[in-house]
This record gives sequence, structure tokens and C-alpha cells, in this order.
Amino acid sequence: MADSKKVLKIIQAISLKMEEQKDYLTELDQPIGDSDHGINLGRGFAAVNEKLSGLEGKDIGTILKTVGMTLVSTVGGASGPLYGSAFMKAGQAMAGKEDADITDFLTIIKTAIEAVELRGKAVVEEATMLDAMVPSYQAMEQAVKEGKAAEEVLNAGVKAAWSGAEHTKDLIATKGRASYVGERGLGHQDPGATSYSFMLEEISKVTG
Amino acid sequence: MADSKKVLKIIQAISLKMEEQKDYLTELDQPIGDSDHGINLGRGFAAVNEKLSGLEGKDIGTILKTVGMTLVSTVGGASGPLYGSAFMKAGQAMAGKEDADITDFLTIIKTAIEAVELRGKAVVEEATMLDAMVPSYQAMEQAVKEGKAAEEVLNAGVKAAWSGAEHTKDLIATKGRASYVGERGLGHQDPGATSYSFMLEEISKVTG
Amino acid sequence: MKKFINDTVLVEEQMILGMVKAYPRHLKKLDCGNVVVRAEKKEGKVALISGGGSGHEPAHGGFVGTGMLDAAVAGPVFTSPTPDQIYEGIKAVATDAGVLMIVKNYTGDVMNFEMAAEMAEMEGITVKHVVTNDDVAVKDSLYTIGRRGVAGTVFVHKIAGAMAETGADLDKVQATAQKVIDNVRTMGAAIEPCTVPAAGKPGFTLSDDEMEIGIGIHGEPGTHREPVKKADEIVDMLLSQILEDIDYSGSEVAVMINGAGGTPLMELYIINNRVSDVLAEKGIRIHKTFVGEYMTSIEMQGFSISLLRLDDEMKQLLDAAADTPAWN
Amino acid sequence: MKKFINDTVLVEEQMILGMVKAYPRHLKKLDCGNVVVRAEKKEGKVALISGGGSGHEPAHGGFVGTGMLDAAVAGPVFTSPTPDQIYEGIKAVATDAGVLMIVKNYTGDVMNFEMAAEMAEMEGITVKHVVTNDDVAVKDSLYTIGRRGVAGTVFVHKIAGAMAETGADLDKVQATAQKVIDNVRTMGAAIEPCTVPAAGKPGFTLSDDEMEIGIGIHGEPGTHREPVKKADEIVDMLLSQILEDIDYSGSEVAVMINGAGGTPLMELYIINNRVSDVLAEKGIRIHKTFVGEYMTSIEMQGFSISLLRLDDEMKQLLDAAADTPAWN
Ligand SMILES: Nc1ncnc2c1ncn2[C@@H]1O[C@H](COP(=O)(O)OP(=O)(O)O)[C@@H](O)[C@H]1O
Ligand SMILES: Nc1ncnc2c1ncn2[C@@H]1O[C@H](COP(=O)(O)OP(=O)(O)O)[C@@H](O)[C@H]1O
Ligand SMILES: [Mg+2]
Ligand SMILES: [Mg+2]
Ligand SMILES: [Mg+2]
Ligand SMILES: [Mg+2]
Repeated sequence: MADSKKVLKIIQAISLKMEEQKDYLTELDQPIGDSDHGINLGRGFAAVNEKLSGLEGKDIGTILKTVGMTLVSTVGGASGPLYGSAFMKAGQAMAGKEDADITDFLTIIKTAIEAVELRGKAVVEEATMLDAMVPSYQAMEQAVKEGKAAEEVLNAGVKAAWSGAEHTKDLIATKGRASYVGERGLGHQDPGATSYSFMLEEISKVTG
Repeated sequence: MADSKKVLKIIQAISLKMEEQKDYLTELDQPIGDSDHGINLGRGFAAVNEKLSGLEGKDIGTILKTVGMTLVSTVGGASGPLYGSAFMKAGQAMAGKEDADITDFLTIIKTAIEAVELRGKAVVEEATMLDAMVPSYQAMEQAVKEGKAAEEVLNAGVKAAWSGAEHTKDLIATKGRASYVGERGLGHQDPGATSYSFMLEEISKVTG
Repeated sequence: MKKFINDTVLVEEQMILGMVKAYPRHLKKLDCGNVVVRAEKKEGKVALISGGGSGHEPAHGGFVGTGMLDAAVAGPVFTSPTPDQIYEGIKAVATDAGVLMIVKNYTGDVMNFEMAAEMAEMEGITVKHVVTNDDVAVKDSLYTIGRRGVAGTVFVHKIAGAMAETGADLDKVQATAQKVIDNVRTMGAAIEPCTVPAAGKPGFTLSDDEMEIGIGIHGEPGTHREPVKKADEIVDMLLSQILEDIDYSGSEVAVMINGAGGTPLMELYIINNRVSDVLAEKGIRIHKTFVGEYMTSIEMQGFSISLLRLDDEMKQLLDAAADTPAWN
Repeated sequence: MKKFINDTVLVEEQMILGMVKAYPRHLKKLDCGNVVVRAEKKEGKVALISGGGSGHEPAHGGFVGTGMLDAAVAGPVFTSPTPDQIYEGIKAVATDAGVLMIVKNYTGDVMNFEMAAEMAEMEGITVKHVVTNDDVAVKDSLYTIGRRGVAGTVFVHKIAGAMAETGADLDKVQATAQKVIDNVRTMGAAIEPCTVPAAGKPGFTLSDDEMEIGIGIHGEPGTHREPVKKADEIVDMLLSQILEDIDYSGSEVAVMINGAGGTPLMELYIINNRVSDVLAEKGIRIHKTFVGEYMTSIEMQGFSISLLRLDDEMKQLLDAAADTPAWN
């Protein structure tokens, strides 16, 4: 599905997307949070983007770990440790690998989810990024089981991620800042679930 | 022209006028001062108004002195000591008098002007209340010299006071807060010159 | 957005520099980032470190100095600092007596401080932490992240800081900090929002007759919106929620009327006038009152009331001399 | 107008009550009006009294206490108190050593304080006064009322207060106050006006990209209006006008970055960052820096920079211990 060169392309595409969606993600964070999700990720992925040239020729594990460490040390807030841990742990799982097939990709996502759940002490249905991550993982797992091609698998993932993000509008958050506004959060889409959906979309675009 | 009973009526009329014009005088104080001239005088003349019943049967000197002392102790700001001293000094000049003719009235105004000049260390053409006080005094003095009746004298005074107030628009203030805004004060009518014009107008109305 | 700043990306650094230049006797900035430490490192005592996003000035750098914190780590405005920043702070002030981190209860703060502690422990530094959660606006529950840490955190800085200064060991300092946390409650309201420089727009908007009740300290909206009321009525509303949470009756308290940044002292005093009266009515004795800006939300027009139930030990530690830019 | 108040006519009294209730160890309110005096009358020294309109909190009540003022008289917002109020203050704190009034140069303040002094002298109390006029925004001239007294006045409170506390006689205390006045200069700017509660409307309005230069402390407009600039550029503009007025080169100064009430500390620190740098460039040594709210204009968003040229005596008096709500 992707060699380490393509992984670098994916990371670059995600970085550009985060820059592009900076204002939108920040706006989503306004009514239920503290208006900084896009700013945070924008700052983090700008730093990631600068590291990319230095990562040429490295294995996928090293690339993902470096992305994670960079996010941890530049994003801050809640999303920094969460996305940071997700990439770092995924990198550990891919240590030494030069190529990732669709099964590896599912491992990456699963590892990332576990990292977020552990760090964030959260599960699905709490109106966080997990509400995009988990259902999209399940959709992709199902698609693989059904023997779908990588492209279709990712399409199914992206679709499920967005509907998971959409679903956060119906949830009263119990984790993250959105939990402070309680019922007022109803009708608002979680910024983290949204940023995750954008990321998956970029992966699908670059690999598809 | 006025016995002590009429003087009380004048003071009452002035008090009501100040209450009525509170917002307008405060607005005039906004662009060139600190938005409080009407509030200050409103507070002071409300206190004066409450003293009026206790002044029935007193001589003109006592009435004016009491008004002055009340203003001094309730108005504050620049206008408090100025109007306060003006009334107090005028009261001294009228000590024991039960009746004031037009000559006494001119004495009252002249004494008031001197009190303001002394306390305020100011002269005409500095864009203060003196620019209504002095020209209207001169107009009234002239009218008396020409043998005009009290009513006409006062009419001339009121007219001159308002045109003096109007003239402050053309002056760059050198005293009072308006001096701080320098040329920006041009085009703005001095609040103190305005409140004085209202007072003279009330005197003219009650005696006329 | 109108602000006295130069560039939204330079806000945090220039602010920290300006602060350190104002108080060179108290403060020093680490070269590696927006970390403020005592001008002279204090050895032989537990080191206290706190921090969080910027925008809460004078917190947290203003509380660095004798009798309070040893280091304050400042993230971007309203964004938790990163683990490596916090780790630099820990390294700079750590002593053999160990390090206590005072963390406000926000997902981001807790996670970043935890990661920093993990890094420090790998280097053999002993790090413990407490999590402040004084905001009664948010209902505490097993299933949620719980209450937020807000202005009451400053009492933790002061009292745990005074305990650390006595040379007490890490467990004792941590227990003291926890005792303050267990006894302090806060609630706030706002009539005007604030604007994060990098966002350029206010965190929420209110019409001319609305206020937000139950605001946090990150410019985020509160728990609900109401028509503006008289100051005394707002105080009564906030106080009753605080007094429902802890039974303060018969006890002695420290009071903090904390301005959110744009609220004039005039209004904070008017607020305190009512707070004083209500507590007197309820037989709650006031040991000391603090009125001013301790934990702000940039230029938000709002305030919070904190009540800390005191025992003799806390009273003594609260009154102990401290020498920091914002508390002395 | 949104404010945390109860009633526009109760603002001043409830504020003073709330202040005194916050600091009972320092302050007492006279029954006869909004006059704040030290909780314990200090005999055997020159008594210092200051005041003016309300709206400048913590000035002036916040500076009452050991080492600074003995009494502060508060008029209505931005309106000088009346002579009889001031006279009550004088009577309450007067000692055999006499009374020094520290008056800011405004027609109203000067006249009302003068009248109060006349009343006190009739009762055999010796009263002298100084008039502060540190605001360089207003050109001084023989034909005008002259410069305004603004934030620099607080340095006069502190330094003359410390001198009075040594037991120096009235002439010496007056001369010390005058020395401070002669050596202190201030200038300010604002990006948002303030609203006098009783007026209900702001003193001026600014569009989204405008600022007022040369503002006073009564919410009045400044000397002119300009497009908003970067903080550093505004600082440079204000500083250059101050430095033109007094030659500070080669001398040692105290710096005050005074917030107008609604300006967050974040911005004041950013401002100080530049002030520090410019003074360093010009070889002007900074003895001490004060960043915070000392002399506000309710909730105005603005600031002023004050520079006080120090000699050894002033340095020592500035550094002397003081114990007041707002300076300690
Ligand atoms: N405990 C948690 N577990 C999983 N995701 C979380 C948790 N807390 C917050 N998040 C995610 O982080 C996002 C907010 O990130 P960001 O705005 O960058 O940080 P902060 O909330 O500190 O300002 C939320 O939209 C949510 O998706
Ligand atoms: N030195 C002075 N001599 C004469 N009149 C003065 C002087 N200073 C101020 N005034 C008058 O006082 C008026 C302002 O009064 P007011 O607003 O009540 O007091 P303040 O200026 O203290 O706020 C001015 O409009 C002006 O007419
Ligand atoms: Mg956020
Ligand atoms: Mg006025
Ligand atoms: Mg944040
Ligand atoms: Mg006034």
C-alpha cells in the first residue's frame, strides 16, 4: 500500500491540510472549547513539515516516531500528547519497516487508537477524536475482511470517520474541554474528530 | 426686581433646569472634558433644592450663601468650587438684603465673576464659564446705562450669555480640562458657559 | 482585534521577556523556551513547578520566588506547554528533595505534565504531582474529566510553597497541596469575552444584556448564559453554588476575588463588599481577603470568587512571608 | 453599559466599603463619607493625604498604610471630592507635625483641596501641598493650567510617604515630594475608552483601527488619534516624548508601566519588554520596574509609561518597606 517514500508524502499532505484547515478547526473549537485546535495542529504540523527532508530514506517506524515526537514537543494542549502518542506508538509498531500493506495500516490505526485511549483515559461516545478513529477503524477492518481493495478500504474508513465526526454533534462530551459546556455542546462537531477525518482523507488521497 | 421669596423661586427654577439639562451638559463635557458636568451640577442642585424649604423667610444674602455652600459641598470637580464661590461671595455682598433691584443684581453678577476669576485663576477668552458670564454682564451693564427696564436688561444678558457660550466653540481652551485636548476642542461649546447661560435664562424667566 | 502587541506569534515570548526584565531580582528565563525560574536556584527543599497555557498573567511566572514556586512553564496562550518544555523546567529546579508539579485539571495540562514527569523520572528525578480542580461550575462525576482548576490554584501555590520553604519533605508538601485542593472552591462569571491573539476573534460573543455563568479561565464559554443582573445578585448566585459544595459554616476562610483581566478593581471591590456581607451573615469568618488579578483570562471582563477553608496550619502558611512579583 | 455594579449612585460607596472590608488590617472608612484612613492613626509624623475622583483604583485608598498615605479622599467617579470631604480627611489624620496634601494638577482637584486647606488652617491645622503634573502629553505653558497629574503621582505617595515615616518635618516631606514631581514624567495611550457609570456611555469612541495618544486618567480623549500601531512603535513614540522633556541619560530611573484598568498584564509585560530595551540602549539604568495597575481609568484599555529619575535618597525611600493594600 505504501513504502516509506509514500509515507513521507502522506505526512506532507497531512501537514498541508492542517495548515489549510487551521481556521476551520479553530472555529470548531470555539463554541465548545478554547479556539485553538487548528492553531495547535497548524503549529505542530508546520514543525513536522520542516523535519520531512531529514527523514528521507528512513524506515516507516522512524518516520512515524519522529512525527509523534515532533507533535508532542510542539502542539501542546490535549491534541499534542494524543496525536503525538498515537504517531509514536504507531512508529514503534512499524519499527524497521520499509513497506506497509493494508494489514500494517490497520495495525497502525489500532495502535494509534490504543495510545489515545490510554493517554486520554477515554473511550468512544465521549465526543472526542476517538469518535472518528474507532468507527472508521471498524469500517476498514470490516472492508478488509470482505476482501476489498486497499483503495476501497480507505474510502470506507474516510466515510465512517466523517460520519463519526458528524455523530459527535449528538453527544454530550464527557472528556476534553467540551465536557465543561455540557448540553451546550450538542449540535457542535468535535474539532479533534474533524482533524482526524481530514488526516484519513489525505492518506486515502495519496495512496488511492 | 426680586424679593427673597422670588430669589427662592429663581433658585428652584435653576435647580429644575439643571436636572432637566443634566444629560445635555454631560454630553457637552464629553468631547472636551470628562463627561460629568451635568452629573455634577445635577447632584449639587438636587441638594440645593432640598434646602429650599428651610430657607423660606431668610434674606437674600443668606439664601445665596447657603446655595453656594451647598454647591461647594456636593458638586466637586471644577464647577463646584467655582459656582459655589460665586454664590457664596454674592451672598456676602447681599448680606441682610430682603430685596434686590437691578443694580443689586448687577452687583451679584459682578461679585460672582470676580469669585470665579479668583478661584479659577482665569479670565475671558479661555473657553470657560467666564465667556458666558463676562459678556452677559457687560451687556446688562450697558442696558442699565441705557435706562432699559429690568426685563430688557435680562433679555440682553441672556442673549449675550448664549452668544458667549457659542463663541467658546472658536476658542482653544487654556483653563479647565478642555485645555488638555488643545485644538480638538475647537467647534465644541463649553459646558460651564452653557450651564451659566441656562441659569441666567431661568432668572430672566422668573423675574420677567 | 486591538491589542498592545507586536506580532501574534511573538506574544508569549515577548511577554515572558518583559516580565523577567521587570523583575530581575526574582526571575530568570531559561534559554530553551518560555520557562521562568527563580533568579537564584534554591537547594535543599522540594522544588515546586506549575504552569499551563499563557494568558493567565500574573500566573504563573508572577508566583515564582521565595515562598511560592520554583519554576513556571508557559505554553502558547490557553494551550498547555509541551512535555519537553515542562521537563526543562523540572531539570532546572529539581533538587534531591524532589519536585512537586501543581497541575490544573485540564486534559492537556494533565497529559503534558505527566509525560514530562515520565521523562524526568527516567533521568532519576523524583516527581510527584497534584491536580487542582476548584471550579464548582462543572459538576464532578466519575464518568467525566471532572472539575477544572482555576483561581484557587494560586492558594495551592502559596500554601504548598510556604510548606516547601520550611524544608518539609515531598510527601508532606504534596499532602499540604492536596489539603488546599480539598478545601478550596471557586466559581466565576463574565460579561465580556477575551480574544486569543492568534485566533483574532473572541471565544464567544455576548449581547449587551447577557452574561456567562460558570466560565473557565481559557476564554471558553461558561455553563450557561443569563441576562445581566446586579453585582450583588451575581455574587449571591455564585456563592450559593460554592457554599452548596462545601459546608463552610463555622469555619474560617481565605477569600479571593479574582479579576479576569479586563474587570476594573472598582467592580471587584463592589463584589467583595457583597461577599464579605454574605459570609458574615452566614457566620463564616474571613481570615484574609485577596482582591485583584491572580489568574486571568487575558482581557476578559469577569471575575471569580474562591473560598478556602483554613485550619491553623494553612493559615500560618498562607500568612508566611513570600517574595514574588505578584504575591508579597 | 455592562458592569458588575448594583446602582450607579452606589458605586463609590460600595466600592470603598468593599475595599475596606478586604483590608481591615490596613484601612478604615470614615462615617462621614468616602474617606479612607489608616486603621491605626499614626502620630508623631507628617500626615499625607491625597485623593481625587474615584475610578482610579487602587488609587488612592490602596496606597493608604504604613510608609505611604494616611488618608485618601474619594470623590464621585472622575470628579474631585468636595472641600468638606477633604477637610474631614485632614481632621482625621492631622498630627502636630502637620499635613501634606498630594494633589494632582486638575482645576477641580486643586481648588477643592485648596478650599479644604483653608478650612483646616482656620482650625489651626498646618497644611501644605504639592501639585503633581507628570503628564508630558500636555504642553506646559505659562498661560495654561499646565500638565496633568497622572500615574507618576504614585511615586510621590511612595517616596514622600517613606520620608514622612522617618519623622522628617513638613518642609522636608514637602521638598521630597516636590523633588519626585520635578523628576517624574509620564505619557499614555489607549485603544478602548471607559464608561463612567453615571454617564452610561464611553467618554469617546474609537474605530477598530484607532488609538488615542496622550490620554489622561479621567476617560477623557487624548491629544490626538492615530491608526493603531505595534506595541513597540507606540512605546517608542511615548518614550521619545518623555525623554525629550527630561534628559535622563546617564541616570538611574524607576519605571512604571501602569495599566489603565482593562489592559491585560500580558500586554503590559510586552510593553515593558520594549521599554527595558530602549532604556538599555540609551544607557539609562533601571533601578526598579513596576508593572501593574496603580492609577487606572476604570476599565479603559490603555497604559502609561512613567520614568522617575532617582538620586540616592529617592532610591532608598522608594525601596523602603511599605505596607498598604496595593504597594507592599
Ligand atoms: N481525553 C481525551 N481523549 C481523547 N481525545 C481528547 C481528549 N480530550 C480532548 N480530546 C480531543 O482533543 C481535541 C481538542 O484539542 P485542542 O483544542 O488542540 O486541545 P485543548 O483542548 O487542550 O485546547 C478535542 O476536540 C478532542 O477531540
Ligand atoms: N479655571 C477655570 N476658571 C473658570 N471656569 C472653569 C475653570 N476650569 C473649568 N471651568 C469650568 O468648569 C467647567 C467644567 O466643570 P465640571 O465638568 O463640572 O468639572 P471638571 O472639569 O472638574 O470635570 C468647564 O466647562 C468650565 O466652564
Ligand atoms: Mg482547544
Ligand atoms: Mg467635567
Ligand atoms: Mg487549548
Ligand atoms: Mg470631573
